[in-house]
Amino acid sequence: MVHEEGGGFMSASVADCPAIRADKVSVRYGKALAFEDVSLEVSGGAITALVGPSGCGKTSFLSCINRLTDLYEGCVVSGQLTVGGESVLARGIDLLALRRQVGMISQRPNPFPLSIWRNLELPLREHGVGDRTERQQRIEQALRDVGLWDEVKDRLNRSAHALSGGQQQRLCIARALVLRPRVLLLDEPCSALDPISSGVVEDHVVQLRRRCTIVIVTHNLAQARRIADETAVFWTREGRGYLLESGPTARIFEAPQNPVTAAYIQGLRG
Amino acid sequence: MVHEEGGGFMSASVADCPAIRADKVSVRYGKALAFEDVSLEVSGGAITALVGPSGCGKTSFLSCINRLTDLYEGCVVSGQLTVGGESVLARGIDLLALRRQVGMISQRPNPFPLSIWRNLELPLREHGVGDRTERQQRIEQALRDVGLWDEVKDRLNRSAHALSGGQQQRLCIARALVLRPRVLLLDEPCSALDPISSGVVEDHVVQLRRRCTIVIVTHNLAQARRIADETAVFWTREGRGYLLESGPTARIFEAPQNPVTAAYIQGLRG
Amino acid sequence: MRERVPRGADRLAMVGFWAAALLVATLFAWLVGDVLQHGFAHLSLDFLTANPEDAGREGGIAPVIVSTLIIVAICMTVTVPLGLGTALLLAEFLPASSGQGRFVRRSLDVLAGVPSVVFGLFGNALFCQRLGLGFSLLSGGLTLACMVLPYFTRTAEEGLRAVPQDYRTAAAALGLSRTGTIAHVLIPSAMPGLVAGFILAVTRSLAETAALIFTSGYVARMPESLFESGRTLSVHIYDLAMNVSGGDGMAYSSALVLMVLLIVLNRSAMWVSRRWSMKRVVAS
Amino acid sequence: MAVISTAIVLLIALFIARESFPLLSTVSPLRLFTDRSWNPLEGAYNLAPMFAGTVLVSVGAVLISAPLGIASAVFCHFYAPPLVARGYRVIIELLAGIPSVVYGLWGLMVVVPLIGRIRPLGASVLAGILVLALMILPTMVVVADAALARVPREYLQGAAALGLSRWTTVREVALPAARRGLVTGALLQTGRAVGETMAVLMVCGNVVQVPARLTDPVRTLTANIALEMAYAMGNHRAALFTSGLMLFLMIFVIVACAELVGRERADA
Amino acid sequence: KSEKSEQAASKLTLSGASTLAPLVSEVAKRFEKKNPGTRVDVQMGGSSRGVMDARQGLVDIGMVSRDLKPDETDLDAHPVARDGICIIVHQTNPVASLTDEQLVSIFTGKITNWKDVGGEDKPIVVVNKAEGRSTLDLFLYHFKLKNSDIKAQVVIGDNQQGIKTVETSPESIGYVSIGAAEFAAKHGEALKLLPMAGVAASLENLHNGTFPLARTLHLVTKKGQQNELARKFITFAQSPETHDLVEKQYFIPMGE
Ligand SMILES: Nc1ncnc2c1ncn2[C@@H]1O[C@H](COP(=O)(O)OP(=O)(O)OP(=O)(O)O)[C@@H](O)[C@H]1O
Ligand SMILES: Nc1ncnc2c1ncn2[C@@H]1O[C@H](COP(=O)(O)OP(=O)(O)OP(=O)(O)O)[C@@H](O)[C@H]1O
Ligand SMILES: [Mg+2]
Ligand SMILES: [Mg+2]
Ligand SMILES: O=P([O-])([O-])[O-]
Repeated sequence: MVHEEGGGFMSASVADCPAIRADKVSVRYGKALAFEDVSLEVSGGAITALVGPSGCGKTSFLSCINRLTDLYEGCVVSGQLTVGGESVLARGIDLLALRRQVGMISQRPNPFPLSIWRNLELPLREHGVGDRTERQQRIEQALRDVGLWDEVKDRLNRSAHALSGGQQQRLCIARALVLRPRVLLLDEPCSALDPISSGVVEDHVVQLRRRCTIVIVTHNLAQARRIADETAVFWTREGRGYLLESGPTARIFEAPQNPVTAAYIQGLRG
Repeated sequence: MVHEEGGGFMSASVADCPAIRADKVSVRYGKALAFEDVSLEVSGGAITALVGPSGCGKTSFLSCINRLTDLYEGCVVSGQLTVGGESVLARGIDLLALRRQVGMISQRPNPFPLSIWRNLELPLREHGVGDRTERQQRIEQALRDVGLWDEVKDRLNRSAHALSGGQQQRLCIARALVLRPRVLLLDEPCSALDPISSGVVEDHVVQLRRRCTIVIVTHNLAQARRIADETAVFWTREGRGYLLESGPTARIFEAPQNPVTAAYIQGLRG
Repeated sequence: MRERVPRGADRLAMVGFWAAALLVATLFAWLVGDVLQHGFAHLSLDFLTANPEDAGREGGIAPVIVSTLIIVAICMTVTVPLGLGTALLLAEFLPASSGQGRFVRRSLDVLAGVPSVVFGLFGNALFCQRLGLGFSLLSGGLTLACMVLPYFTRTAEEGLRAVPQDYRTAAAALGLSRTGTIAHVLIPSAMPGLVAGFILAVTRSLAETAALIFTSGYVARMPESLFESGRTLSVHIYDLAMNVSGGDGMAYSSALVLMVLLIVLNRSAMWVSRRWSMKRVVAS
Repeated sequence: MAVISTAIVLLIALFIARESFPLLSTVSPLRLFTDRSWNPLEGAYNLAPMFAGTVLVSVGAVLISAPLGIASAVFCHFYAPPLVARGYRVIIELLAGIPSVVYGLWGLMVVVPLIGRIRPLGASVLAGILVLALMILPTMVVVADAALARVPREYLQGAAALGLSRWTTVREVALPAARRGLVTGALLQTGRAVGETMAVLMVCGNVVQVPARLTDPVRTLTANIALEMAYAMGNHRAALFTSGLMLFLMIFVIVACAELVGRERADA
Repeated sequence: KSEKSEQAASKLTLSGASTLAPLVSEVAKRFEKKNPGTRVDVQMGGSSRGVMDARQGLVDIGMVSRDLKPDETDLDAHPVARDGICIIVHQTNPVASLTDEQLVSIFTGKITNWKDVGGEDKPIVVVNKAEGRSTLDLFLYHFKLKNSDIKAQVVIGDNQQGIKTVETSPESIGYVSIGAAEFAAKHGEALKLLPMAGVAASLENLHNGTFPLARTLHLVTKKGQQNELARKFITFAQSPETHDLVEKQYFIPMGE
């Protein structure tokens, strides 16, 4: 993956969007296996939804892709995982570059204990993006993209922790977007959001299609069906996660191969 | 409100379920008004859904009912609020008894940094509930109620923080249920849950109807429609929340009086 | 995704932090190397089990070790409950901005800066004379407790303050009593801070000289009760190094013993705290 | 409970005041700054040079060891491999537990001669600053280490997910989140620096003068007390307690200032 | 209650000069052995503490490393040992002796370079004792100086600090207890003892009374105090039975 300083984000094309390939990837925390032997192809520039019951390893799988698993002591990832053809699990790779290219939004909103503005400015400065005005533009744009601009524009200097749960989550999404990553990992981005904000975020994710490879964990099967090009269903057996089935969203929802998938899709409410 | 030690939980009747009455309740954090003049009646033993955009004060409203607002420095609640006819906002009320009767599940899962088992045992012990065996039974029951028993029965002694996001949330729900409260406040309980767990929790909430007064904040309008007897729609104007409309769920969804409500209900996706 | 050598500021910072650590480690090695070099000569089992002879130039330090342990034990038995109580008051019961809280905190910070000689003279006036305890292990332990109180209290307070608000919210929502919340949720969560405070307090009390000369005294006899005078290791080291010609070698050996004692005490404190908070974690 | 800690402070203040009363009742406090010298046996009680000495030595020591201490704590948390970090923590604990006489001895035998090569004799402000800095370092490290350990893991996750470099994570996320603990550590450390006696006494030279150079000897207020208390009688003794009183006031001012600074920061 | 007073009767407490504390501790140990059931606690804290505590009756006996002052007539002094002070310089210092005039000039800052007294071209570092110390008093008294006349580059407290300061600094000159200095020089420390007025600084010369700078170490008691055990202890401490202990601590026994 090459740094792409030049060229606007919105002008990026599918060709720039790296594909992700997982080959027999397993994750264990200490002795406990979180999931086992997941082999999955995520097409560049497409939206891939990960669905499955709680605790089956979706978050853990996302964390492998940007190597956030490094942060857990005793967490071991095995197998092969490539992003844009380059191995992610190899030792000594440039983690910062990887993580700049692969944005992630985690399940629990985690804004820094800084002001709203500083939360967004920090990653830009860090990666040496643009000058003052460009940064300002990018920040405003990102806040608009998640529908937060109007709500916070008067209190950009206040602590991000005085925001409501939903506002915090949208701030975190904006913080990831501001870097214009090539791959975006979203861990239940809408779960803390009301339908309006959820709609705003969802629309934005759809707009990013073809500009960005997107992997989204969602418990909202309807949402997966609405926006995902491909869907992967994780399942769990005796406390270990595994990949049950994956393929084009339409096929998964209309003609699931696995009876368990079928039952899961059936159970779909709402 | 009277302590009701005798009589099983499931044998409780509507008569035991306190109604909640809010009369011109406002909450401010320091100088900023979170919401203003909310007057709302919540029927005893019914399920009432609170819906509305992010930041309109739903969480703040729930926090008034069990006086969790006390924990925020500078947070002031004004107006009248009664639970089962007794004023909640009065000074010098027995907060522990109130909070024992009024269970709450917050938006972000917040298990204690203790073992899974200890998380559930702690409230029981603290309130001097039952003997060892009874506590054991209650804990197992609560875990089954949220569909967590099978997943964690082998690692009850492990830290609750090593659970996945959804598992943590279900643990928190179980922790509230284990005390068998008379009023249950749920702040987006299912937002972190997959459809299966979400279904389990939802079913359980429905089962509690008539045994427990339930107020549930949800961003899932379909869910509100499915389970709530009554629905209250909060809205926000210039950063201040207010109550837009409230009434029987069917009326709100089918014949909203306010055009804003109508638009909101329309925007309902999935 | 080529191998990334940290650039610019990041790299500089990394070099800086390693350099800082190396610098400290080198100075430490130098200092301790000196102690080891001079200290090993006299170290033997006898040294640990015998009484000092000829003003400490000969013999061992058995009574000195015993007195030291007793005084530190007295000091910590007073400091931990008192300090924990004060820390809880500051962190949990008084609002951060309250005048009382500020007053107490300020008192503690001032206390941390009072020279140990003054503590010694004060302890002598209060405990030895006013309270009639005389030169005794008890006077010494109590004086030390006054001295290390701010270290333990302030560190424990910070530990408590850093406990996520979420836990307090959850505990309040469950209607847990204040005591229950503190005992079962806050204290286990604040353990790193408490242990840090404990370590600071123990090390400080072990290393103290001036405050003890005037309170627990100079007598190097094996103590038989808490009301007897007893010499601690650091007083012994001070005497040998500053007051007894030819005492240097024994002073270094005693310093060596002191350091080993320190590690043992701190490690066991950590071990106990871990056991204790594990017990909270492991059920019923 | 808190009453006790406050009571101890008040008692100590009272005690010092009572003991220095014989002097203050006969000698005007102004003379503590204007007398021609410090020769209490000849009735001259100028404490000003020692006041300056205390300020110089402790400020110097804190300026060196606070950054070094924070750096050490950061090193343990973010840079050192786990095993190295563990070893490093043991080093720090040991440093904290070495009695000040041993620091003094080491300073006298190693640091002072080193400085003596630049300019005889070596017992000087600089020696005091260096030895004291090493000595108070552990207080800072232990408190900062605990403060960093409490930085919520979510912040670190967030920072990692954004590809923030280690240094940025430390500077922008971890250190601000641990600020309260760092300030507490610095305060305790300053207290220790001001109050330290034995080591300073052994390496500073103890000449009562306002030093013109870093290699000049000085006497601090604490060294003054420790050096002379054992042989002082009458007004001499009271004058030494007056040094203590002055020290007490000085710490009080430092603490109050630190609080003011802290509050202003919080407002901003 | 009688038991308690009995215990009190068999217990002695002493406090005072650090110079004396190690010696008296050893004497106390032997005294305890000789009189089973008695306990003698020796505390340190300086001559002034010894005087004050004895005066206030906080201790039975005080230890004082100087002669009693004119305003201390309420105390009885019982000499137990003698000590002297001598001038020390670094071993490498070529200066072999200094006259009293030279010493005064050096200590008062009139001579500041070793070459002016026959040494190398090096600045002189004057090591003085802290105000109130009895060695200082003796030194000042002998040379008829005031402390404010002395221009010191280093001020020290205890003897050992003086020895360590001088042995690490080739330019320095100081004065400490003879016994301590002799011990250090004999045990290979880089120290040289200068003769005073032509008399070599040694315990021997101190013993035979030729060395001019001597002081007496005392045990003091309150006048009119009637404590049998204290009297017994003082007699014991002055008796030949303890002379070996006195010599072992590098002092000169009294009364020979
Ligand atoms: N602790 C706090 N301090 C200051 N302001 C706060 C605090 N908590 C909430 N607010 C503000 O009060 C308003 C209402 O917040 P609240 O959390 O009640 O919203 P909500 O309806 O629960 O939103 P969401 O659906 O996003 O959780 C918001 O504008 C929020 O920024
Ligand atoms: N830090 C950790 N330490 C130990 N075990 C962990 C840790 N994090 C997760 N696990 C375990 O690994 C398994 C997979 O967890 P993961 O968080 O990936 O699930 P998930 O699919 O994201 O679930 P959810 O939908 O509830 O968020 C679970 O059994 C969980 O208990
Ligand atoms: Mg997850
Ligand atoms: Mg909310
Ligand atoms: O009184 P001194 O023996 O220490 O000079």
